[in-house]
Amino acid sequence: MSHAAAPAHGHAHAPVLKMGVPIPNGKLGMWLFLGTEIMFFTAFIGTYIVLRLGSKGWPTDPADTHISIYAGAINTFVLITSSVFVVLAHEAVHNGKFKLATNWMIATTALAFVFLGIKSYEYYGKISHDILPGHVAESPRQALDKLARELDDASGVLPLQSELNRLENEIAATQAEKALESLKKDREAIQGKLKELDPILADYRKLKEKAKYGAATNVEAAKLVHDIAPDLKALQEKYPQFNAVHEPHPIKWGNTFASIYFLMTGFHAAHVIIGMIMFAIVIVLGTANKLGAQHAVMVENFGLYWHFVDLVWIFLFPLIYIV
Amino acid sequence: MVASIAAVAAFVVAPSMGWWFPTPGYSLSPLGAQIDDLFYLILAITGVTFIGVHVALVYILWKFGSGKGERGVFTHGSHTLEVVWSIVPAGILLFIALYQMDVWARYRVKSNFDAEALAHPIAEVTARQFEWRIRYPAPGKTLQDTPQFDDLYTVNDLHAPTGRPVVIRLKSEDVLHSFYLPQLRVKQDAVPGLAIPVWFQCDKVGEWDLVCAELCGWGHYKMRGQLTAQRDAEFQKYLQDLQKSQFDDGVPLAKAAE
Amino acid sequence: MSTINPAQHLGAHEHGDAHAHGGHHEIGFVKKYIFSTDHKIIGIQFLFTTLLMLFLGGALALGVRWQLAFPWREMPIVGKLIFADQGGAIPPEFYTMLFTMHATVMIFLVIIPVLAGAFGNFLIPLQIGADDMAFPVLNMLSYWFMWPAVFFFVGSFFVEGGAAAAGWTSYPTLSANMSAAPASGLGQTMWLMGVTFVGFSSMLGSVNYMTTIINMRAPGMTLFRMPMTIWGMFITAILQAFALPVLTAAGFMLLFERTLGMSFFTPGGLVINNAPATTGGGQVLLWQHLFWFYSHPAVYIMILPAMGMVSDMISCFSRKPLFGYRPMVYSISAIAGLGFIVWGHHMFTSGMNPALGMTFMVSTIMIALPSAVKTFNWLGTLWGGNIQFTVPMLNSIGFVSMFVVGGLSGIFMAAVPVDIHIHDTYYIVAHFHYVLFGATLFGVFGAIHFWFPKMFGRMMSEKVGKVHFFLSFIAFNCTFFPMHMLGVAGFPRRLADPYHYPYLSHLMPLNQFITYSAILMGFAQFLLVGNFIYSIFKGKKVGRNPWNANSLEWTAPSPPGHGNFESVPVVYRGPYEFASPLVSEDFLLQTTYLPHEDRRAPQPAAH
Amino acid sequence: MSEHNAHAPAADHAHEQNHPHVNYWMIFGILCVLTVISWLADEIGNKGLVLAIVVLAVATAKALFVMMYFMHLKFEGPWKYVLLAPTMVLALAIPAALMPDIGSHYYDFEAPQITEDVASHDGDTHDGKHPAEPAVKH
Ligand code: HEA
Ligand code: HEA
Ligand code: CUA
Ligand SMILES: [Cu+2]
Repeated sequence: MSHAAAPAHGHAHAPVLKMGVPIPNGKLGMWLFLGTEIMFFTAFIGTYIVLRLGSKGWPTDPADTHISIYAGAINTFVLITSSVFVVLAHEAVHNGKFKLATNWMIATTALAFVFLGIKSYEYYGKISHDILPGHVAESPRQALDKLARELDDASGVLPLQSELNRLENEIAATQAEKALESLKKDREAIQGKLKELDPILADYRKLKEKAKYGAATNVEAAKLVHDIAPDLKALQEKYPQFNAVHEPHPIKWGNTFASIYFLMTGFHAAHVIIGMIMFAIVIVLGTANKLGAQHAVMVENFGLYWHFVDLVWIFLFPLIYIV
Repeated sequence: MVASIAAVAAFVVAPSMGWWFPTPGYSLSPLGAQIDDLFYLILAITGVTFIGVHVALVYILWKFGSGKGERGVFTHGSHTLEVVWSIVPAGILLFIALYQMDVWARYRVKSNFDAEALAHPIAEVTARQFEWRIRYPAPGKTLQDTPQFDDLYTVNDLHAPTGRPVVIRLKSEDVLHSFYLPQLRVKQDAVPGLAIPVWFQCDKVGEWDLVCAELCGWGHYKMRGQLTAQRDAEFQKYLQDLQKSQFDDGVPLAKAAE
Repeated sequence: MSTINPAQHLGAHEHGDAHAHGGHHEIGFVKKYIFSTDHKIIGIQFLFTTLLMLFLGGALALGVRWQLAFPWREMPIVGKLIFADQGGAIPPEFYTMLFTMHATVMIFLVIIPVLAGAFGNFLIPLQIGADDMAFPVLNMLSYWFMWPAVFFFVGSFFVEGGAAAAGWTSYPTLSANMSAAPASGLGQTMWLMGVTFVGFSSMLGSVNYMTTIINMRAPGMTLFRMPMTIWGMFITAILQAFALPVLTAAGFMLLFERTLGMSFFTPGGLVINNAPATTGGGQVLLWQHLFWFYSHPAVYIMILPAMGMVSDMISCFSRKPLFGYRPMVYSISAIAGLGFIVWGHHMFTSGMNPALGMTFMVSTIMIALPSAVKTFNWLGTLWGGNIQFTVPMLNSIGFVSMFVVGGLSGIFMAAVPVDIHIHDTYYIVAHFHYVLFGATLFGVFGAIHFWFPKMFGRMMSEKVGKVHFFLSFIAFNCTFFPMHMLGVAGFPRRLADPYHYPYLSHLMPLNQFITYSAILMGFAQFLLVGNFIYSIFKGKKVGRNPWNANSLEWTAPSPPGHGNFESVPVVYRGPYEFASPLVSEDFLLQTTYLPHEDRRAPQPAAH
Repeated sequence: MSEHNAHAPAADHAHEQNHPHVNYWMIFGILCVLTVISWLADEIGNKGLVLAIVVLAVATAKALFVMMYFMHLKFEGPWKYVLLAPTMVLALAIPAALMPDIGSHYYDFEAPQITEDVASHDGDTHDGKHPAEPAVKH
């Protein structure tokens, strides 16, 4: 880099004595920024690798993790395709075909939407199985406890019960006639609601009791986790309000798995969204016929950024979905 | 300048003022003594460096800052000098680095521990906000990883036999703490999720400090324990007394803390 | 602006800042001084902000000192106001907030932004001969990203539970668990947000600096003609760019661990504050590794620019070329490179694998080598010079002296076995105040006096400056030198009441002495601020080059106008050609063209 | 960097910019094939280390193609090495340095996931998890 001071030759205007590397500032800045981004994702990926290796028995069974290699592979394909589109957009800008460039950009953005769509489908799968950080039961015992808790929540009894208790207390404390009257009315309403729930209560309590006290040892708990599934199914068939209850399913290291999964894919998705905002700028310029040769560096930078997003995914795909 | 003289003076007077290694001023353990020796060695090396650099600095300032306004010497450096003052410190530094490896290995590398002591830790020390919970095995038994019904418990009161290496299993129940025996020059963080064997040897009978040296919350300052170093026979007797006091009515108190 | 543009000549004004030139419009006050994109204004904004924060951080430190000297005694002046229910004494949980936020403010809002933000911004374009930064708007953003951080840090004192209290290192699980300490609720979360914001600010800054330094140098400004300041800034920017993202990532992880129930750092089964067992499968040491992967390079971020500036000042006031310019550059780079592989020395007692401990010990000790080269080259520069004891020079000498003390105490700690005893004692506190305050901050004091004329076109008072230096220097040493003794005596840091331990109780008088010195030192800083503010309005006016220095900024007007230089400077030599036999004065500007000089220099531009 | 020479004449243009002609669709094809390979490697039933090495090697190859052609690194000056080499070294160094402490354990690691395992792992195999209904939706 220290060569640069050669006298300029043959130009009529001021000598070009450009120091540094022969690329525009914007592009250099983008590359440096991508360097920082590499370190950013390195921290996440490194964390994932070492936590996983240090954790004796990471969940890999798709039945546990609800990770589908197909979704990942399709998304890889989608991103690779979008990378091609971006580079074609840049090429088009370079050749002065701004309309074409805009179209490629639109196509890229569309693929970004597809990517996010598939991603949300995957997220939805995780959420519906409650594979969320801090929610996963890691041992049979925890799974049963969680089941009991969720049964309580779904039954709708607990809030009514506590509301009832509150009213009872208030009634006991209140002196004023008028207020007492209305409080009592409230109490009746709640008692009515509880009565309505009565038929399900017996079934639900039985199941809950079983989950809570049915197993004394870890081994029994592990057995009970299987055995209780049909009961739950039966309850859910009878009373649809229990559909929100998740089948007990202990996953060892499941919380850390879920954390790292959402962390890495989440930050990647955030980068995708930022990329889409960049593309939106180009598309707006393009549709307003304002895209010009002066935007070549900008489009190139956006493209570089997008390729980086693609690169991250290229590593996330095998690391999360396959290994 | 003046400050440098004061600094040296401060080091000279410090021991007599008690501003020096914690009472009694020398380490109670053989390993700690080696740490002290290393400290003095490094103090000598850095002391010479410090005095050398400052003498040179003061001399230069006095000689060339005289305000005579002579034009400075036009030189961009000296290759020989650069080499000299790279190689010499490099040698010294490398010496320091290699010389102390051994002490470190003896302190931390498990295979260098006294095998007997490692196989029979005297106690499990579990740190929690803001106290040290100590679990001894029943007299004559070996400490198990999981609590046993006949284990003995104390809080903040660690006893250990003198004159031989002993090992404790260090754990934490909530946040980071640090097991610090200043008079023995022992320090080891208690890490949630890890069970760390720590060895030390106390050669002097007495009651010594057990300090928590890692910020563990608002009560960090009061997480004070005590190490009672006693002769082996007394230590055994202490355990027996402890057992008696914990199990005297014949009904085991499975998990009582004192 | 990398071509020579004759039109630039139109912009020639002595005090061109206020005037429009070329086709520029008059810009309003807000645009010019507040949301300015001019690197000089941004630099000065950073300087004002960090000076302000220095007082905030200092006030917090004085709170710490009060408690250590007079534990549980009523705080003078403010005690009754803040801790009415404690009888005016500092409660222990507040003590933990005090030192946490003291360090946070000092590191993230004072030292890093004053070096990179204030001087980096002000000096980089001026010293490399550019008209501004590569990305002026990003530059402005990097300043304004500091304010949310200020808001979070300061605001956290007023939220339920108070500010973060897990130390500036924020080790989990104390910092990860919401119920581990009274203050680890919202306050800790805000701390993390604040750190994320300063992280963004530094990251934007560093990309900007690197691009500017690589690509916007004036013609002839080869890499090895750059002043050491620029080298310091450049290497610092690289450190920031590669180390900071890791901290940001770790910060996000901790944030999500606290707010979204994720688990990276907390193992399962803990019982924290009698709360039910935690779930998860994280590992505590992971945070420490990630944190120090940033924060060790960060300590060099906090000193390399100061080293650069000090090299400039020492050479200038010795009236003599810098001794060993290239070795200086190489040793800065070596410090930076080694700085990436020594982070484990903060974890010697943490339960780290002992084999790693050995590795980290060797690399840590070897980092003293490039530091030695630097130290001796400074001495070499002074040797045979025509030394002028100006205020910048005094502070620079103070820097060298204090850096040696702080660096040598680092050797004790780098020696693992010794660190076993002194880790987490006041020995560490002494060490880092020597390098952070003793070295860096004195370097900054010098730099303020040195470049003040360029910033404001006026001089700061030399007399007051000297008094400030000597007072600070003496009070500083009285404050922090005894801490070495405390450390050897096994006096743990971060302890609200050390005298709870009988073996420390005889150290109270020494602590009181330290506190008195600290108060003196604190008040000495009013001299600096007074001098600074007074001189902005009333200082002696000066021309372009009051110190007869060589580098490019001294060829621009004081203060430089918009676009800095009247014409693009062309550089013919390095910045340290003092006492050159080629000319009769004892300085030789980088831009002076000497036809007979045998150098591969570009011819002066034909215009 | 022989390819560098090929573009030297173009450098005279005012608006030079490296403007290589790459057959992007061919690269695209290669990337797709590589993706399929890593998918197949899994499908065939490889496990553990072999699988990890294969898919990571494939990923690295893909990354190289994207960087060389899509990001035009193949056509850039030597600055690319200066910029990327340190990043790569650090990116590999972090996991490597974390490995001895986090990826393996010198001291006993006492997570409940491990301790409970010991207590409950008598005869309870993993494949018997869903006897009643096979995992349906994932
Ligand atoms: C500007 C900031 C700065 C700088 C430059 C340094 C420089 C160094 N630091 Fe320091 N350090 C900190 C800021 C800094 N540090 C902070 C903030 C902490 C505490 C964080 C916390 O826990 O809160 C810390 C903590 C810290 C520790 C951890 C201690 C512990 O917690 O137990 C260690 C251990 O090795 C260490 C070592 C060193 C070394 C070896 C150097 C070397 O770079 C020093 C090299 C310089 C010299 C050696 C002097 C000049 C050389 C000569 C004159 C040549 C001859 C010398 C010999 C032959 C020996 N530092
Ligand atoms: C650049 C960094 C920097 C600087 C400049 C300082 C400056 C000072 N620091 Fe400290 N300090 C740290 C970085 C720094 N510090 C760090 C990183 C820690 C570790 C924290 C941790 O453990 O997590 C620490 C911890 C620390 C401790 C240990 C606390 C403990 O472990 O319990 C102590 C104790 O004495 C201390 C004291 C001081 C003092 C007296 C000053 C003095 O130099 C300050 C002098 C005062 C001023 C410069 C300002 C003057 C202000 C006034 C006169 C008040 C007027 C007020 C207004 C007008 C608002 N600091
Ligand atoms: Cu426990 Cu500090
Ligand atoms: Cu460090």
